[in-house]
Formats: sequence, C-alpha cells, structure tokens
Amino acid sequence: MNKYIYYPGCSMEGSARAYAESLSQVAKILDMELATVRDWNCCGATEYLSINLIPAYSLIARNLAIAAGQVNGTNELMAPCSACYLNLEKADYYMAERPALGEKVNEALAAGGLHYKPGSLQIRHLVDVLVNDIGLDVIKSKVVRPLTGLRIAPYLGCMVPRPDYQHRWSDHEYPLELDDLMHVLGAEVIDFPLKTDCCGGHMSQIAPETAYELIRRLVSEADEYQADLMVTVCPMCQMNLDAYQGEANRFFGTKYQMPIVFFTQLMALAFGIDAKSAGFGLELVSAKKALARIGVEAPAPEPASPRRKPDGLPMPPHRRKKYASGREASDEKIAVAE
Amino acid sequence: MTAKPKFAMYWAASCGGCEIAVLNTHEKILDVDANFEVVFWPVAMDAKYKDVEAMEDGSILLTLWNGGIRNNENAEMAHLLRRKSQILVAFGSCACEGCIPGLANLSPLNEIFETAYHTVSTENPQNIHPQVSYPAPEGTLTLPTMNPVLKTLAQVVDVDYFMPGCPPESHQIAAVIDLVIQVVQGKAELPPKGSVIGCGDSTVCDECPRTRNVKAITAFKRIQDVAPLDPELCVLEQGVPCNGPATRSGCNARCPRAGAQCIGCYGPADDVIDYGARLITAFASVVDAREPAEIEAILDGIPDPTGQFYRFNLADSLLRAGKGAAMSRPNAITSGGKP
Amino acid sequence: MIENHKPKIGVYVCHCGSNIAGTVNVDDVRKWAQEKLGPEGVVIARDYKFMCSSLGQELIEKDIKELGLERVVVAACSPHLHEKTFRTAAEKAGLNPYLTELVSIREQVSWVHTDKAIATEKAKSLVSGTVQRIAYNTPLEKQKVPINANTLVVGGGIAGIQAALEIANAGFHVYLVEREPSIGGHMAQFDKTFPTLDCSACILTPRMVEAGTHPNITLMTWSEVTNVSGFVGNFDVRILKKARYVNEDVCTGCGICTEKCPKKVIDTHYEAGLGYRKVVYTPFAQAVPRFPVIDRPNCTFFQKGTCKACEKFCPTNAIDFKQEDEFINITVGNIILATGYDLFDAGRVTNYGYGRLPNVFSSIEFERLSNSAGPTGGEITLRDGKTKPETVGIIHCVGSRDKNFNNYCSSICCMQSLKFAHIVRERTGADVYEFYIDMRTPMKAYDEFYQRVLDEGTLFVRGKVAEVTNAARYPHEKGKLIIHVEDTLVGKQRRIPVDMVILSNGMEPRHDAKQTGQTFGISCSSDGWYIERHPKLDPVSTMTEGIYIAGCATGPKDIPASVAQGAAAAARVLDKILQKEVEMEPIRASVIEENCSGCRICNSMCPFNAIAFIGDLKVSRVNPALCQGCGTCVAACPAGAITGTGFSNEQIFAQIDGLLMTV
Amino acid sequence: MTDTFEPVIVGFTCNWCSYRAADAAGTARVKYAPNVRLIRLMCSGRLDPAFVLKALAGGADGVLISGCHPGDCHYIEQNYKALRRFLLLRRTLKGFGVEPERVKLVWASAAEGVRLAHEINAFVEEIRKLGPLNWPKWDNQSGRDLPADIEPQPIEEVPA
Repeated sequence: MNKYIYYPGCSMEGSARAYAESLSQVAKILDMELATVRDWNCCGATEYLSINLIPAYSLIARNLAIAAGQVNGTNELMAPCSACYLNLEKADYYMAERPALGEKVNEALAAGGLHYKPGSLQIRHLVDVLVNDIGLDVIKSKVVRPLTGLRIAPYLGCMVPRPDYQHRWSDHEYPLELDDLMHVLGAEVIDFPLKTDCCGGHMSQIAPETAYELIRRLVSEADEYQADLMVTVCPMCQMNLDAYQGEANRFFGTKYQMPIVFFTQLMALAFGIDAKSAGFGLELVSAKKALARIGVEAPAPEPASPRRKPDGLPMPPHRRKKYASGREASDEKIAVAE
Repeated sequence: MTAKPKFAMYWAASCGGCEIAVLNTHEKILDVDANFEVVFWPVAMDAKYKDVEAMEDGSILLTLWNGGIRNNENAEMAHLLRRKSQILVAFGSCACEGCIPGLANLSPLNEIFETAYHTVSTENPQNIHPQVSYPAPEGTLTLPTMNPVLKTLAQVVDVDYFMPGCPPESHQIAAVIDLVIQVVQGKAELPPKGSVIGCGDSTVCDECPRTRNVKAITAFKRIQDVAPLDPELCVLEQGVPCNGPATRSGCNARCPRAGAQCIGCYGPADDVIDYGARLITAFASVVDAREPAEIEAILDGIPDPTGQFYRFNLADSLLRAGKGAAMSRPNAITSGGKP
Repeated sequence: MIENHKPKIGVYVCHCGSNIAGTVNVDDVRKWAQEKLGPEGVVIARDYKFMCSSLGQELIEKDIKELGLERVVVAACSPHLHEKTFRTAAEKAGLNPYLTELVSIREQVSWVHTDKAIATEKAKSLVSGTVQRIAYNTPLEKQKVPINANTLVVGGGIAGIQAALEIANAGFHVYLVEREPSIGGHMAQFDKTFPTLDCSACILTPRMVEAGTHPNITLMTWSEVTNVSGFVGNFDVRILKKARYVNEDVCTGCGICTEKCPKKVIDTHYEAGLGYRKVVYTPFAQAVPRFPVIDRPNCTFFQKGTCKACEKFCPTNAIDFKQEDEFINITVGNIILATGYDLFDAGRVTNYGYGRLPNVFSSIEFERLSNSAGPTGGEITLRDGKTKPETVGIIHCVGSRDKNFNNYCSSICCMQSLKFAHIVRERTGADVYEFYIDMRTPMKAYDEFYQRVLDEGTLFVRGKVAEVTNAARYPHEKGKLIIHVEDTLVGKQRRIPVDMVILSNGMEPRHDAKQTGQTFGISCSSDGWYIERHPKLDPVSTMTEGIYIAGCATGPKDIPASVAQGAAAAARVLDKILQKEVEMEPIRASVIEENCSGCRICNSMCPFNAIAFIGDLKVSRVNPALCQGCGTCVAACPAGAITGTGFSNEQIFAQIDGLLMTV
Repeated sequence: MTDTFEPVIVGFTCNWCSYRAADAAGTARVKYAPNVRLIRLMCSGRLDPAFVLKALAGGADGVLISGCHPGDCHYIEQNYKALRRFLLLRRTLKGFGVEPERVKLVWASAAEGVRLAHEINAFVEEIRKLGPLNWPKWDNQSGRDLPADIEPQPIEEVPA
C-alpha cells in the first residue's frame, strides 16, 4: 500500500472530473491510499502569485500546514494538477529559501492557529509518483487491455517538469516519464516534440488570439504525427486544448479534431475499466474514433447544457464613455446600459 | 634521639591503596624504620598536626604525599608539609595527576554531593546533608571545606619528585627507598628535581611481551566481549582499548601480562603533552574505515571516551589545566569586533 | 628547549604599497611588535614599503649582520609567494633559511577584511603567533635525492607526443603510455585544423611515427597506469598492458587480419559512431603502432569459440588468443600527465535534439563526416548518407558557458565552428548560419579567419539557441529542422529552418579525471580540470613535485597551446633531470628511539612506506629518504616519540599561544 | 559599536589545499569574518588533538580544521586520519562538557577560496550562537604555574 496525502485542487471537482474519476479507479487498482487534505482551499492558481506574494503564499501554505498535520505514515503530498503541484512546491521551496518570507507566511497562518515548517512535506506530482514510486513494472502488470494500435501524443505542459526544485524529473525540456508510462500501457507513443510547450494557459481568457495560436501549434503537430489523441497531465492544458480547439479551428479555418484526455483515463482503460467510468464522454472533442481503434466503445456524450447567458450582474458603462460624454451618467442609465 | 633523617607520609584525597602498597614492600619497611625516624604518618602512627607545625622548617628529609587536593585541609597540609620537608614526593597517581578522584572534576560540586548523599545508591533515611559547621553544646564543630575541583599536588605546591602508579608498584617503592637510603649514606646522588621516579621512561608496550603487528581496528570491544583473548597478541589489536601505548612503563606491563588491557594508571610517558590526546590520536589513527558513518560505528565501541582517555589524568589534562587560562582571558567578549 | 635564551628576532612589516598598508596600520603593528613582543625576543621591528624589493631584503640582511639576528619574521604576503625570497636573503646574510618565516597579512588580512582596526589587531596576533613559534625553529638542511632520468608521459595525444619527443630528443628515456590502441588522440580524428586549414593527419602523423620509432621512447599503447608510488626522482609505476591478442614481436601490421575478419561493429570511438570497423582492427590507417587489437567482447571466437579467420590468414602467426593482460613495473623520475579531455555529450542539451533528431550532428561527428578518410569519404551529407544539405546551422557553446552544464568557455568552439562553416560552404555550397553568444577568436590569425568566413557569406546570428525542433509551424518549415533563437542584434525571435544542425559541443574533463588524479596524487578543480601549481606562473606543474600536466588535462585548449604545454612540461622535466638531484624540503619526521616502545601504531600511518619496524630493537624507524613530511605519524604517536622538523609540537604550541596572546 | 560576541577561532590548514584556498580567497579579495587565525600545517594529518585542546584551553572559542577533500590528499590518504581523530576528539570533548560543534572539520581544495570564506563565515556564526567557551565556573586558577604561597580560594563554600 502506497500512502499519499492528496491535494485535489478545484479543477478535479469541476472541469477535470474525468481526471478525478479515472484517478480514483487507477489508485484503487494500484493499491494507492489517497488521504485528502482536510478542508483544503484554492492553491491560488497561476495568477495570484503575480499579484501579491504574502497572501498568495499564505493561501498555499494553509494547505501545506494542514497536510503536515495530517502526516500519518507518509509525508508525501501528491497533487495531480500541474498548477497546484507547482504552487505547493514553490511555497515549500521559497519558505525555506527565504526565511523572511517563511516567517511572514507563518505569521499569517498563526492567525488560524497553523504553522508550516518548510521541508516537512515532500511534494510530488502524480506522474512522478506513478513512475518512480509505483513503478512501470507494476503498472505494466496491471494492464489487461493493452492500448495496442493507439497513437498517443504525450503532452506535459509547462509546469510539471519546470523548475523542478527537487530534481525529480529526468529532464526539464524533454522529460520522458509520461512517454514511458504510455508505452507500458501498450500504446504507440509518438516522439512528440512539443511535450513541454505552452498550452496557452490563461491567455485564452485575456488574449484569445495568442492562445489560439499556441493551441494550433500543439494540435497541428500532434495531427502531423497522426496521433489519435493527446494525453495530458494538467487540467488547464486539457481545458484549453479541448474547449478552445473549436474556436482555434474557426480562427484559422482548420478542422482539427484532436481528442485531449487525461493520462489516467488511458491507464484506467488499459486496466480494464469501462470507458464511462474512466471519464470518457466528458471531453468536448470526442475520443470516440480514437477509442474505436482499440475496440472500446465510447459512452454517449452527456447532453450539453443549454448555452447560458453571461452570469452575474450587468456591467457599469465604460469609463471612457463617461468622460467622453462630458457629463455624469445617471444610475438609471447605468442600470439599463447593457 | 638518634640523628636519623626524618620521614613523613600523608594521605589526602585518595583511596589508601598507596599506603597499603608501601606496607606491601614487606621487610623493606624495616629498612625505612632502620634508616629513618618516622615523624608523621597518620595511617601508621598517632600524630597531631600541631606536632608537625612545631617542627622546624625543612626538618623532614622525605615526605611521601599521596592523594589529590580536594579540600582546604588537604591544601593546608600540603603547604605545611612542603614547608617542613626537604624532599616532597607526589606519591601515586592521585598526587601526580588526580587519578579517580579527579574524575569528579567533570561535575560541579553540588552534583557530586547530590550523587553522594541523595541518590538511590546511598542509604540516607534521614536525608542528611553535611554542614561545614555544627553548633554542638561543647562548641562549634567544623569540617573542612570542599574545593571546587580536585587538584594535583603540583598544582598547589612545589613538588620535588613524582612517583606514579595506582598504586606505585611495591618493587618500585622498594627501589626508591633503597635509593634514598643510599643518598643518605652518601652512596648515590638524587635525580634532578622534577623527575618522575620509581618507573620506566618508556611506555607499557616496552615491557609488554605480546606480539604487535601493523594495526587496523575494525571494532572496539569490551574485554569481556572478546572471548577468548589471544594470550600472545597485542590487546589493542584485538579491539580492546588498551592504554598501554601512551602510558608510562614501570609496572612491568602487569595488566596486559595478566590478560587485561592497560588502563593507564602510570600516567603519561615522557614527552607526552596531553595523555588523553595521545590516546585519541593513537586509537583514531588505526581505525580501519574511511566513511564517517563507518568510523562513527567503530568509535561507538568506546562508549565513554573521556573516561577511557582521562581516567587517571583528568585533573592534570591540558583542557583542565587550561580552564583557568581560558577564564582569565581578559574579556573574550569584545565589543564591536575589536579584539 | 630554549633554556633562558630567547633568540634575537627581527620583525619586518611590509606595506606592499597600499595592498597591506591600505587596510592594516603597519606602523601600529611595527610599534606593537617592538614593544609587546620585546620579552619574546624581538630586538628590532621595522616596516618598509616593499619588503620584497632588493632594498627591503638588504634591510634584513644588514640587521642580521649588524644586530646578530637569529630569527627573522616577515609580515607580508603568503609564504607560497615570497617565503623563498626572504629565506634566500637571510641565507645570504648567513642565517639558516629555515630560521625565517613569513606571516601572511596580505592574503589573510588586508585583502579579506575591511575594518582597519580589526585588520590591524588580527595582523598583530598573526605576527605574535609566528614570533612565538620561530623561537623553536631549528636550522635545517635540504636533502638531496638522485633523480631517475626516465620519464613517464601519460596520454599519447598531441601534447603527450610533443612532451615525449622533446625529452627523447634531449637524450633521455621516455615511457609513453596510451590507453587506446594507437597514439594520436583527438587530433587524429580531425579533418582540418583551424585557422590554417592544414590537414590534421598530415601534420600529426609524422610526429606519431617519430614517437613510435624513437629509440628513446618506449611506446605502450592499449595500456593504463594503475598505480603510482614514490615521489619525485623515484616514482614506481605499475602499468596494465591490456591483451592485444596480437604478438607485437612478429606482427608486421600488414592488415590482412582486419581484411579477413568477417565481423563489423559500429566504431563509437574513432568514427564517433558514424562508421564501422572490424573486430580485429587498428583505429585508423596511420595508427602508431601499426599492430591491430582484437576487440574481445565482440570477437566471434571469444564469444562462440569458432571463426579464427584472422589466425588462419595471418602470414606471421601473430594472432595469439591466449595472450593475457599483464602488469609492467617501471621506475621513473618525473611524470607528465597529458590525459586530454572528453567531448561534452551533446545529448544532454535535450532541447537541441541530439540523438533524437537524425540531422543534428555533434562536432566530432562532423569532423568524421568531413574527413576524407571518414565514413562518407569526406562527403557532407545528412544522416541518410546521400542527401547534401542546402542549409546548415552551427550552434556554438553547446554545454559551455551554460550554468546548466559547464560554466567555462571551451575556448576552441568558435574557431571549430568557423572551420565547419568554411568546409560546408566549400564542399556543398549550402547556406550556413552560425549561432553564437560571443565570437572569441583571440589567437594568432584567428580573427582573420573569422573575417574570411564572414566574407565567404556565412550568416552570423548572435543569440543563444532556445531549441532545435522538427515541429513545423509554417508550411515552409515542413520537413526541416527549425532553429528557434532570439537574434539579439535584431531584437527578435527567429525561426530558421535548416537541413542540418551541427552542435559545437565543448570539452569536459575526462570522466575518470578524478580517479586518475588520485592515482597520481594531484587534484581537480570544481570543474574537474587538474589544478596547476600556479595558474599564471606555473601552469604545467602540480602541487606534487615531479608530476607535470600538459594539454587539455588542465582545461580546454587548442592544438598550438597543447603543443606548447607539452614542450613546456618537457622543459621542466629536463631541468629536473639535468640537475641530477632534487632538493627535498627538510621537513621530516624522525623517531626518538629511546622513547619508542614499538607499539606500531605509526606503522600504518605512512602511505609512502617510510616507517619500518625494527623487530630486533622493538622500535619503529622513519626512512628520511621516503618521508614526505606530512607529519601524520608525529601526530599519531601515542608516546610522543616522533618529532617532525619544521612543524614540531613546540613550534605549533608556541604559535597557538602567540595567536591567542591578548592583543 | 555593537555588543555582539566576537569569537576567537584558531584554524588549522593544510599547506596544499586550504591554506592555498585562503590565499585564493585573498587574491580574489573575498571578504570574510576576521575571527579566524590560521596556522599552517603540512597536512591535516599533522593535526594532533592536543593542538585543539591547547587552543581551546588557551582561549579560543572554536577550532577549525581543514584539509583536502577525501581522496584528494596531497599525501594520498592522511586526511582520513584527520577525519577519524576529529570524530573521536569531538566525542571526547562532549564528555568534558564542551560543545562538540566548537570544533569543525571542513574540506576545501586549493581552488575553493570562496567556499572556504563561506565556511569560515558560517562557522563564526555558529560559534557566535554558542557564545564564549564558558568553562563551568568551578575554578579560576591555572595549572602548575600556581605560585606555592597562594592558598586555593574556593569560589563557593560547600562542606566536605
């Protein structure tokens, strides 16, 4: 029994449900005990650290402090999401590296009766754990339905192997752990050259055209290699490449249909789990055709929810408009402006 | 009265073994009586301090002093006998280098009293703790005051000769007595002042008959764990920490010959600056390992290195002797980094 | 020790211009020494602008003569710089040189501290330490040991060959040991040499032949030094001569065995993995010696017990499958290490795709590719062996000047890359891009060569290449290797599609440099290169007397520099040989036999076997000719029966006292 | 001027590596704490534990021992002997009530001037934290040099 303290992060409960579901299946088969961090909170994702360090680190360190309190036979904290993993590791590293920062963070934590001593947890990413702890041999031994014939583009994204504070990865630019893992599942693994390139990240929110280009690069390259699907280890990569693939296609006038799935989904399939339980059917670019190549029937897609109107309250009028008009806009006008 | 030279012997902080050793010279003791007038020897005859005080300074030819200086009575007597004696001999390990009583220097006085009077090995139902003075109906009774540390005789008064051993071997005592008698009779000369007498000038190994080889020690063991000890081979080479290599000869390697390790009672050999340091370096040098963890594992076989290396010599060790110097250093704590 | 007589000591404090006086109050130190150290024997204390100047030295000499000084303490720079200067000066005035000591108040005080008051106090305490110590210094006489005139040169690359030839030509015997089957080293693999574009083999092979036939050179290839003991003048060296399975006495080097050998394997060594060789082989046509070796792990006979084609066809019956490795012991007076370098493994820079992308080549691969004796006969082609490239990118500083790999500059890569560019353009007419960080062409005629390559139309892009990829973004990139780089002169990111990429990978210390260093008793810097005795003034000597280093063993170098170092090391060795004797520092241990009880603790202390146990007398004895003066046995003796000259217990105890004297 | 404790440290260096490292630090003008006073030995193997005891007894608050890295000894393997003596010495010091951390062994090659400077700074800080080498206040007199006419003065009266 391999024990880990498990930090799920928000994606696992939202957009990356397929990741969460397949992971729980895989963990069961591989005899991994995952003890979820009690009352965990947001890791701050990719944005908060660039805004204000102390509260951002405090936010992360709260999870570390709680997890450290949960140490029971293991001090290994595992996160499947790249951003969560990086943030947790970063906080642990910089709290030790910059004692002044560590002190301030602990001061903040003290308000909640918490304290975190940097270095008391080992922070690991799921792929690292699977390849280096569980081991490829064990994983191979659990394969009952080899993915023979399935061409896979393994894609890690930017945050998992870099900066790799604890030197856990074979290489930062071209790590082969995920390739090896897919290989033992029996799949045909392409030597995907863009495995650590950017997926576009939050550019899809603030500069969609930039994101589209980044998405196009990845998807077109996988297509060039005639991959049946791309596997990813990161909820954000999955989200960007899957949800915005259509937009990118429209933008460039292309017709890529590259399914983007989590690597755990393929593990689950290979371990003999049915496609639905492995989280298939949740993806937007259907993996149906790809799965058919290995004789797996993909579940019917969930009925798409009707497209909703934008959430929330109406916006105030644009400030520039206000000054351009040279007069104060009345409250009523604001209310009806949208 | 005869014109025989006067002889004294005194027993300070020590076990009394030295006195037994003198008596163990058997008929030789008669030579002492024949050649000397024993004027003061509390363990053998009745005498009062005031009798000594009444003597003329320098009137005693030879005083054998055994024991360290533990309390103010010892110190007072040391000064007194120094004044009264022409030749003052630090007799035995306690007087020379502190010996077992000197090990108490590793603990502060209150701890020593605590251990002596209030630990489980002491039956003390009334929880008695001794007082310096006691107002008895007949008048105030006083006891000597303990000094903070035990000192060697030479740390308190000028000493003419040192005679090591715990106790000094009887044949060595006999030889020294013979020598003094010959000197008295004008047939021999005294050795230079400050000499160590009644012993050899090399180390125990010199008198040890065991075979020695190039040493490489892979484990230190207690002697009872080496069974059976090879009777022909160097004890140290068998992993038993034997202090012989650094210890002065003179005992005729009594312990190694008897199948036990030398524990160092004859003290440092000539040219030895710190007895313990010599053993630290000698033992560590022949440890057969290079990795710190391996070395530590081998060193674990010497559970009490301080005791092993300073059992007899602590009160006279470099570190002990230097403590005063360290204390008197004008202000080690300087301000603003200005030494 | 010094009963009632304190020797007369003179203290001299150097200003070293402002080097010392800028941080240490020299006047204060002098006054203090005069007053406070008077009771310790100081009779005169002076300060002077430059003690090491001839006027400064004369000052000391004059005082020795006029004041009858018995000891001299000079507070100046490190003893490693000027100890000899002052000892010689004192000796001129009639004082035994070992009665003069230097106190380092420059390297250890003025240069490393800033607060003048603190620095001055520290200087005083250091002076005090040495004043106390020097009272116990004794006059010593240098010992002389004869020098064995034979020399061992390790490594048969161009530096080693040069060194061996220089010494051999001077009439002394040299053992040249090389672990490959042939001498020649890396230079034998190259096609052209920069900047003259000489054919590498054409200029190298005459030297190889000379070394191979020189009556004063014993050539030992396919051999390795396994053990070295002894010291300058008399090193005992054990050499492993690996079995060649060819009897060198009868082999004529006709090559029939190679021709007839039915098995080919990839030649990862000489051909850098681009070509093949037979199992019984000489690495290249001009190999010296010409005897082949049998590659035992690949030989069909050794694997399966059959074949023996080579044996059957050998006209002189030189094949000897029963040959075994043997050890040869030699004695030499001096050793030159010219062990060279390893090429940086370009595959470590994963973003350049070496080993993954077929048309990415390492520098040594390109050397073989362009070599007319190479696998393509000098045709420059892509990995398919046919296609000529139309565009070639050459990337500089692969693994060098990169904190992820090696911080140092490999010094030859700029010139090597220029040479590649020239060859590519000359032979294929392809467009060539050079991607460089800085161009470094400082030696004779190097920059002119750079200009020439510029004029030939090679395109230079200044910037560190981010990656080499086959992932095309645009149609024109399809099927190409795309070099992604920030062009720092234009200020833009560029993607340059090429057919072929050549990585100018740099040099690394030999993978076993540390181990070799330990065999010879020399050490490596943190980068792994051997440390010179002095980086500027003594670049071919090491801290170990009698061991010299030349060529790339000390750091990246080009051919002229390696040759110069080989010759320089040889000159140093000849200097030693011609002196016939070597002066040894008289720092020695000796046993006071009356105090020695023969416990034999010290017997295992000496790695030079200088301590012998005299069974009859039950004492140990130090052989002064073998003693190197480390003092380990002195510190180990439990009876205090071993003394060490120059660093006696009394000296060190007194120095401790002095250092801790209240200042 | 602050009241920080400035420890006095005696350092023993090997002629071939750490003494040269100190030279290298000097040549490179690397600044470090002025608290260490170096003594040059030919080899760390020359280090007699008595030197360390002498330095501590003489008023040093710490002792730094430095030699070539394991395997790099100029005299082949003597630094291993230094290591063994150092380890046993530390154990013995502990028995004396002296913090073993006051004696530190540092390997530094001739090229490691900067590292040696860092190690010195770190050691000075460690000793600063430990404070002065305060012998338990049992005794205020030194050894054999005691004039015969001075009576020993007990610091505190405890009955015997």
